[in-house]
Amino acid sequence: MPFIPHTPDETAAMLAVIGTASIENLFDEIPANLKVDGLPGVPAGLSEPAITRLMVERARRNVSSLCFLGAGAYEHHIPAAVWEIATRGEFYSAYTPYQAEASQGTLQLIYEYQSMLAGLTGLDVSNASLYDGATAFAEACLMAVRAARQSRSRRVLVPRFLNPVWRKVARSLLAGQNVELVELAASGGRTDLSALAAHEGEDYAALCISLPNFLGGLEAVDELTDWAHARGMLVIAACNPTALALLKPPGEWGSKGADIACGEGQPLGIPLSSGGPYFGFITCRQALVRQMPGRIVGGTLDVEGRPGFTLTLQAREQHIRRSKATSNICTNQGLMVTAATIYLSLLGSEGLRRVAAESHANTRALVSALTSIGGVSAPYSPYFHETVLTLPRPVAPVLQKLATAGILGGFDLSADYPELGHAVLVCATELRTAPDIEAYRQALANVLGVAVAA
Amino acid sequence: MPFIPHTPDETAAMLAVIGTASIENLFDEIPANLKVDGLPGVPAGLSEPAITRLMVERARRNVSSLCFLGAGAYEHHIPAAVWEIATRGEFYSAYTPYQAEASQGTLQLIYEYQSMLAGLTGLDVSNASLYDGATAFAEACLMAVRAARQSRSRRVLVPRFLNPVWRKVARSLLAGQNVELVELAASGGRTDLSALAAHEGEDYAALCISLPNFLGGLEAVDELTDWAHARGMLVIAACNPTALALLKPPGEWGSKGADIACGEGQPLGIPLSSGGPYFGFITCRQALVRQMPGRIVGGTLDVEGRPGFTLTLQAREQHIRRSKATSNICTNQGLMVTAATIYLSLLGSEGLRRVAAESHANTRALVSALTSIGGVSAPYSPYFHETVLTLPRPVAPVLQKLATAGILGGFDLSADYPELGHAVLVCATELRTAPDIEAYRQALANVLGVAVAA
Amino acid sequence: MREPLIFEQSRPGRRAPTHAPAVAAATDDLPAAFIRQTTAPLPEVSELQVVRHFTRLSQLNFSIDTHFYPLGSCTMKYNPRAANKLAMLPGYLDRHPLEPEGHSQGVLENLHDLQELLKAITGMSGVSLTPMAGAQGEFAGVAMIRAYHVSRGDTARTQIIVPDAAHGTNPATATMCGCDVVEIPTGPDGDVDVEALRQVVGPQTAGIMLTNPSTLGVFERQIGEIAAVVHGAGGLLYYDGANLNAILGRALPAAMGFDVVHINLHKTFSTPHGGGGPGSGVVAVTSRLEPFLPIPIVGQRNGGYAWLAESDRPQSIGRLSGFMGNAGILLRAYVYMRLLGAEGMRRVSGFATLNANYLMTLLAEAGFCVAYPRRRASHEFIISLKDIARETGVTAMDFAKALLDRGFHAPTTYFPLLVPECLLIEPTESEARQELDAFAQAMIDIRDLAIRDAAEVKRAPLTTPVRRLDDVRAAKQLDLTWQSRDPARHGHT
Amino acid sequence: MREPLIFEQSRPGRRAPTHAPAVAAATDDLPAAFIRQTTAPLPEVSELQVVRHFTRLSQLNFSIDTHFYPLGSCTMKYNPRAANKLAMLPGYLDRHPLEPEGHSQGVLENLHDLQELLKAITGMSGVSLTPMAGAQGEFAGVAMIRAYHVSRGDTARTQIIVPDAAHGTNPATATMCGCDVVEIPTGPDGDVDVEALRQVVGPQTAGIMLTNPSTLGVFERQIGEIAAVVHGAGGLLYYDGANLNAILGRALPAAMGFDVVHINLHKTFSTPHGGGGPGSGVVAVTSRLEPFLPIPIVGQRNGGYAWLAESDRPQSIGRLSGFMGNAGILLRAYVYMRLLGAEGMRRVSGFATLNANYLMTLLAEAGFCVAYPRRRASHEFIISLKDIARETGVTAMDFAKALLDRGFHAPTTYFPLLVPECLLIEPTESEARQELDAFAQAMIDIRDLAIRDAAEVKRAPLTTPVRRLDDVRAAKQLDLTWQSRDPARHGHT
Ligand SMILES: Cc1ncc(COP(=O)(O)O)c(C=O)c1O
Ligand SMILES: Cc1ncc(COP(=O)(O)O)c(C=O)c1O
Repeated sequence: MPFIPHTPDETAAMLAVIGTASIENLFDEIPANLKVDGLPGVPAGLSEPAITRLMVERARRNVSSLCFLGAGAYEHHIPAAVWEIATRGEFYSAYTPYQAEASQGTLQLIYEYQSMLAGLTGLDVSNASLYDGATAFAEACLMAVRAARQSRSRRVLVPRFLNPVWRKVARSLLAGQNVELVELAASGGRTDLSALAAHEGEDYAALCISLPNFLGGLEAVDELTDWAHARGMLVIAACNPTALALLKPPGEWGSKGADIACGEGQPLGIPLSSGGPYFGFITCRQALVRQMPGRIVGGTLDVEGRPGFTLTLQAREQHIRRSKATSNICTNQGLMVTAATIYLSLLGSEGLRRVAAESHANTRALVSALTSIGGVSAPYSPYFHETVLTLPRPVAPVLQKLATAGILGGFDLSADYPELGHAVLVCATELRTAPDIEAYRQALANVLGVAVAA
Repeated sequence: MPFIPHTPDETAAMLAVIGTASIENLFDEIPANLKVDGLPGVPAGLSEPAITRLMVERARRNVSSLCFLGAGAYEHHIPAAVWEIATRGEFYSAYTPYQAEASQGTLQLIYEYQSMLAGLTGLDVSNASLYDGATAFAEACLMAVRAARQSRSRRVLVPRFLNPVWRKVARSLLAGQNVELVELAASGGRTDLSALAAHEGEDYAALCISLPNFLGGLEAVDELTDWAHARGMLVIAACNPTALALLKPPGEWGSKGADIACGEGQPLGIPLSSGGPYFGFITCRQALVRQMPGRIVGGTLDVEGRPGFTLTLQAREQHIRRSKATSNICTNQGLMVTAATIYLSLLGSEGLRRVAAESHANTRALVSALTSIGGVSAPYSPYFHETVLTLPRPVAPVLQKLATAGILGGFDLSADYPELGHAVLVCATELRTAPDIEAYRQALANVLGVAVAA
Repeated sequence: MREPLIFEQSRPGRRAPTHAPAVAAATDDLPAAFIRQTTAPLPEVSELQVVRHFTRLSQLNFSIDTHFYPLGSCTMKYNPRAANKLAMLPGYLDRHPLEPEGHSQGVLENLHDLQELLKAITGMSGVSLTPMAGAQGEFAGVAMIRAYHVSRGDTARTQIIVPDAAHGTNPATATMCGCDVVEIPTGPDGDVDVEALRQVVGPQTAGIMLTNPSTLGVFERQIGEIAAVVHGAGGLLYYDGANLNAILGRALPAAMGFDVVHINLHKTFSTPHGGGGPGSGVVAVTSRLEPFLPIPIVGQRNGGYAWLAESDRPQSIGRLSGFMGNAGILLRAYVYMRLLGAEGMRRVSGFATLNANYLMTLLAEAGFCVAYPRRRASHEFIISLKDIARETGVTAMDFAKALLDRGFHAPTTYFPLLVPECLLIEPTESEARQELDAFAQAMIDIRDLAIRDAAEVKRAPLTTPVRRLDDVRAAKQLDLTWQSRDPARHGHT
Repeated sequence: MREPLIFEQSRPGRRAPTHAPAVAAATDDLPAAFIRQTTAPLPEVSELQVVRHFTRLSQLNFSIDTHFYPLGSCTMKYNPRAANKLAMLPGYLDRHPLEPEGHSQGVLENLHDLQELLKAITGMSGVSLTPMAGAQGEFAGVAMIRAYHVSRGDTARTQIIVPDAAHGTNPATATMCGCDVVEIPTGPDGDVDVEALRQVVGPQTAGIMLTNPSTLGVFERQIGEIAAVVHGAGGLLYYDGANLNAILGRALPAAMGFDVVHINLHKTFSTPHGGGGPGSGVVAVTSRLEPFLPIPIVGQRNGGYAWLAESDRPQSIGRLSGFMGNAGILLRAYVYMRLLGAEGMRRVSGFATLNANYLMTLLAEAGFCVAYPRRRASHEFIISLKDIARETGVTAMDFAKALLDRGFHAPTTYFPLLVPECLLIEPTESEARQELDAFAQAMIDIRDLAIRDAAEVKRAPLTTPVRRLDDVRAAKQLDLTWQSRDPARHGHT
């Protein structure tokens, strides 16, 4: 009887206390016509050894390749201590810290997390997480629409090279509230400043700026921020958090800084994990904090005057405000935040800078290795740790052949951005070595049928 | 600077407090001619990602086979909870519980372990572990020689089918103290009772009885125990702890029960782990407790009368008794005991019985599958969960071919027991399935060149 | 002893890189305008300091692994360690979500199996695993309901009906989906007021969101009638599966008349709560909503498993996550479901219900006021401390804090909102009778102490790392991040 | 709250097997006389109860991961989590020790590399990894010394010389090896009394066992002379490597004249102490002892790595373990050594020594009596509380307990035996200056309190799960196992 401690004697004694003869009787309020006797579609239970065997066998059926793919999820080294600590039962099996006095561990950790993310983005406050980067972006748009005092519009300007899946997710999430994303045209791998003119005089709640953008490109953050602010828009920064160890943080963009920053937290110690769980982060200027979605932890004092932490500003949330809440989010991605906080503590600012710099250096090395192959070129710069290569032929079959050779060669951009031609998005994090890069070069040359030096 | 927290400023300030200019100076008492500048044979340090890569690559170079090999180490299922809890920092990174008040977790756990092992073996008391089964056996011999009141001999009678490596280890460890192992002859896969006559009238400190013996065979434990006791010898039981869930425990052997039990704790939740760490257990009758080697935990009360635990009977040990100690053991196998205690708690007596019964049933199935192959026979019974097969040809090349087919086919007995012929020791724990057994049967038939039904 | 903030333990230079390539050289291709000039204010601490700090912090928490945690509506049952271990096998963990399908057959098969299991336990015909928590499942459900109506040209259906006892995510979700919320009252025995429902349905009705058993801990007996009323008015029924633990293997939401259900895998299927998440709010639907399911979905194609995406599901409400929801949580739930099997699932609901009714009986017999005394408890039940509060001034919150001192996490307090001074108590099936007896005794002890010495109860908690915290101060004097410039600001000295 | 024994939480029938094959049928081939009639008295508890019990128990411990742990002679430095994780990769963990060599090249290569690293740091020419703790390494060493003499026909050499400050395992080991122990005194500055040594050496001398730096926390400056005296008399020198952390990468035992050395990998190389073990006491020897090394050893053969066993090493003292020592511990040490590298190793000894000298200076300046004030501390040092004890009655043990209340594990107390009321303090290199400052302050606070109110210090500890335990009762009224028949016997009611 997995996970149920009752002995037959205990069950009998408990039923006697209740005053009924069987467990079945306890379900006597369910109308008879609704009751089922069993679950025909569910197989019999497995023992732990049997499920272990099954899961191990299926894990073996997954093939893992040498990864040069990013496109929103990045293979960074995760120090062993991160998950050995994050999966401690006291973090792993606790609920949202509703009883603050019995949850100071989680609460202090979230407070530290909020401080780190606010610091990384150069803004004042952070929440305790959202589901992932894509939903964080959508929530940022909703927040901006609520917060934009100078605008009555429900439209947000987004760059063409914002992560295309995030844009899809945002469309799913924003449709109900009629919030609309309007695309800003691009050229040369980034937002085209001259295209701004076309939006002059229109009312937008916010402008989103992505750094790096989906192509790895560095947008003209200062110019864009100032342009938007000058027109009464808020500025939403969508950032890779690793990049912010090296790149100018949203809070310092332009003359006043971005108003909201959001992004995918996965690079901060979260395993790639076949797709999730990751976490979304969102930070903002102090003035916007009451529009923030999700949990927020604050410091306070106890009755003896000792410092402690508690969930705060709950009047924004669904359990208090119900249909008027800033968001419907309740459960967030707490354990991922635990891991990220440990990760950031282990690395420190210096360590995170190093990861960013090494990843960037490796991607540069990759670019120079692959563009040494005839017909391969890297059209866009500057970029950060991920960029576009154009190939002499359609990308999909090339990636497929590389996969057979054990190389995950990048993200095929042709469906989302046909205007880029045979374009593939590549990335080499700090985990890629010179031999790895050389292996890619050889394999690509092979696939393209070009001879290169060994 | 891995694992060293000092900033340059702190180092300088600390040196100033000490009143010296450099760390080098702190070594000024080492004669100059003894000092070295560096360690030429040691390569430069690796980053965590680099050592991860190295260890993962080398782990891949190990091949793991379908295991039908026991011979003293058994592949049982280990519930996931065992090691997730055992590696918690508070267990993992604590020292021997010298400061009892700051070590009640470890102490209570050891007390529970002692209770479990005493219960499993049917004896009164247990220590907190020895290094492994082999050294536990050697310590049991030393203990018996010290404790045997009616004997002045330093000789212990051991059955021919006691684990041959244990006998080797015991010889290494006992040689210095001139304790001698005298072999009892065997026939039919177990100790030959009629061979006892040859030892009649000789003085031995103890008789060792192994259950099951190295061949998996069940010795005549009652007759042997009574024979030895009648002649003033102590009885040392050498047991597989899993077997004791099903088989009569040493404390109930013969009319008075064995005096000391020892064995290899690995089957109790310890991974095979390429050879270790495992742990040795030793239990005994209450009267012998002052001859016990190693740590022992006892219950007591604190100044407020609350129950608590502490190391006790330390006057037996090296740190108090020095050259007169019962053993030189200091560090034992604490973390393995932690795992074993969690394992035994998760299984309970019913669960351990099931593991034993399923392992035995699988070995019976294996025997019947393999002896369906012409020329293969199973000469000895009764056995428990491991037994001997005789093959029509020398064993070593057969095992080698099986290994190529991914099957670890058993232990070649011909070097240790040439009288058994082409004999291989096989075992199928609860983890082996019917398809596994069939795979072995097909592979063996193949290797032997015998046709069998698919 | 207070555990200092990790920032307070920081010293610049502690983690000075030894083997780092020059960062400057690595980034000499980046224009200066893009370079960060300030150091990110992350702590500089040693690995030991990090391990020690977070290990100590963890010990300040109550959790299932350390305490009985009868938090109503949250299903704080044992989280099997095997599920964690198996979901973290490198073969699942170390793979990019965009690995080609041919390289992903193992994980896809697990997810596909999970979809099938979820169909079996709900009676539904289609499943999407992508929602990342209950609230996102609700979003998916209401968005599908809306899309369904719109696809039929019925654009006027914008009202979502919710009972007053509903969880806050229900109305909040309706708003997120652009719907208006219509609240209906609960009758005296905890059932929805069907008459009131009849009054509000109409051509503007998109649907109704129900939890069954409801958040009041009782089974909604008139569910058949409710379904008839709503369906009759052209609306659809949404099942908030947060309480599925109560009826697992005993009744199917589809048979009750629901069109869409979300399941909190982090409740019924025992994936960890992780101090706030991640969870999973998978959705299952009847065939008429299938075309609208969020993507990706795992299907079969060319003899293998494949992702079904935009081109396969043109009417889908779209994507809700960057990749594949909380995949690792899905794997944990799958392991747990396979461990249980069909019989184990029925045992879950059976013993969860046994435990709730037993504990309710103990408390009722001890004189506590059960909210719905004429009803069976489902897997949870409510007591109201209104009388005690009136007589002694000791409130539900005081009971909650006093329980902490006795080694129990508190039940859910002040939810649902309609029962005054309430505790919503959910023991779950994985707790032993001894634990329930001890909890009941603690409740009695606190009540007796309240009568004898109310002030003493109001002092609780006394044994926790901090005592009662000033929530008003927290919300007024906002202190949301550590400010290196002024470490004394928050009393962190 | 006391955590009940796991047995007290047991209820027969809790874990009744659901899918078990009939045990009787499975064992119907076994004669009845062999069958156990009594149930083994193991607890019957749920998985949650087990997890909760042992999680709670763990929280009752002090450990490196939670507390500063300056236990002298034990080198309680940070145990890197990477070492644990990498040693537990399935490719190492899930393999039978008797897998053929061809299937074991990965693990063999690691062990071979480790042997080479150990040669490099000791200056020795042969290594065996099999000893499972320091004491077993000592056994191997003394047994090799004996075997060496005997192999030369010199059977009379049966005396082992140890300084009075030696660790208890040294004389105990000599006895295990059938040798007699001759103790020599320590001079006033902590060095061995070389004159006394000269008196005792002779044709009966097998060898001497030394720790350098000694257990007194000072470097043995006359080691050259000692080696000359012992070697001159025909004896060999044994190096107890428990204190190797102090000189790692700064001096080689071989160069000091030692013939054999054991190293506690669980000290210098940071493998976990696990609440008492497992450890590893690898041995390294000069060439003349190589033939006697315990087996197995990893060698190279036919282009691969191979086990060297009896036939390769006919003069070996034999096997000391059933398979390959504590292989998993060896892997952890290997990972740590590779993380450090040559420079990291020197930094280890440098900062361990810096921390010890700094803390010694702080305490000396605060007025504590340092045992060897004219000496440099090695990686550890001794203070004597004799004066305070005389003046206030507060002993070293009282200080130890009072430190627990202040969040520090106590240093080693009353060892070495020759310094009265001593604390042997080893901070290790992995502790930050702030930790040392806080520890020194705690010592000062306790001392001040002892002067003001000795009784208050003697009440300590007050904050631990139990207060001072009655050791005499423990040894007199032996309570070594739980007796189901009489649960009240030990106060466990
Ligand atoms: C009844 C009910 N509905 C919905 C939810 C929301 O689920 P989640 O927190 O996973 O978003 C909860 C959980 O708190 C709940 O209890
Ligand atoms: C100086 C010294 N020698 C020998 C030993 C014995 O080592 P082990 O405990 O590993 O057997 C120790 C450890 O306690 C020690 O400190």
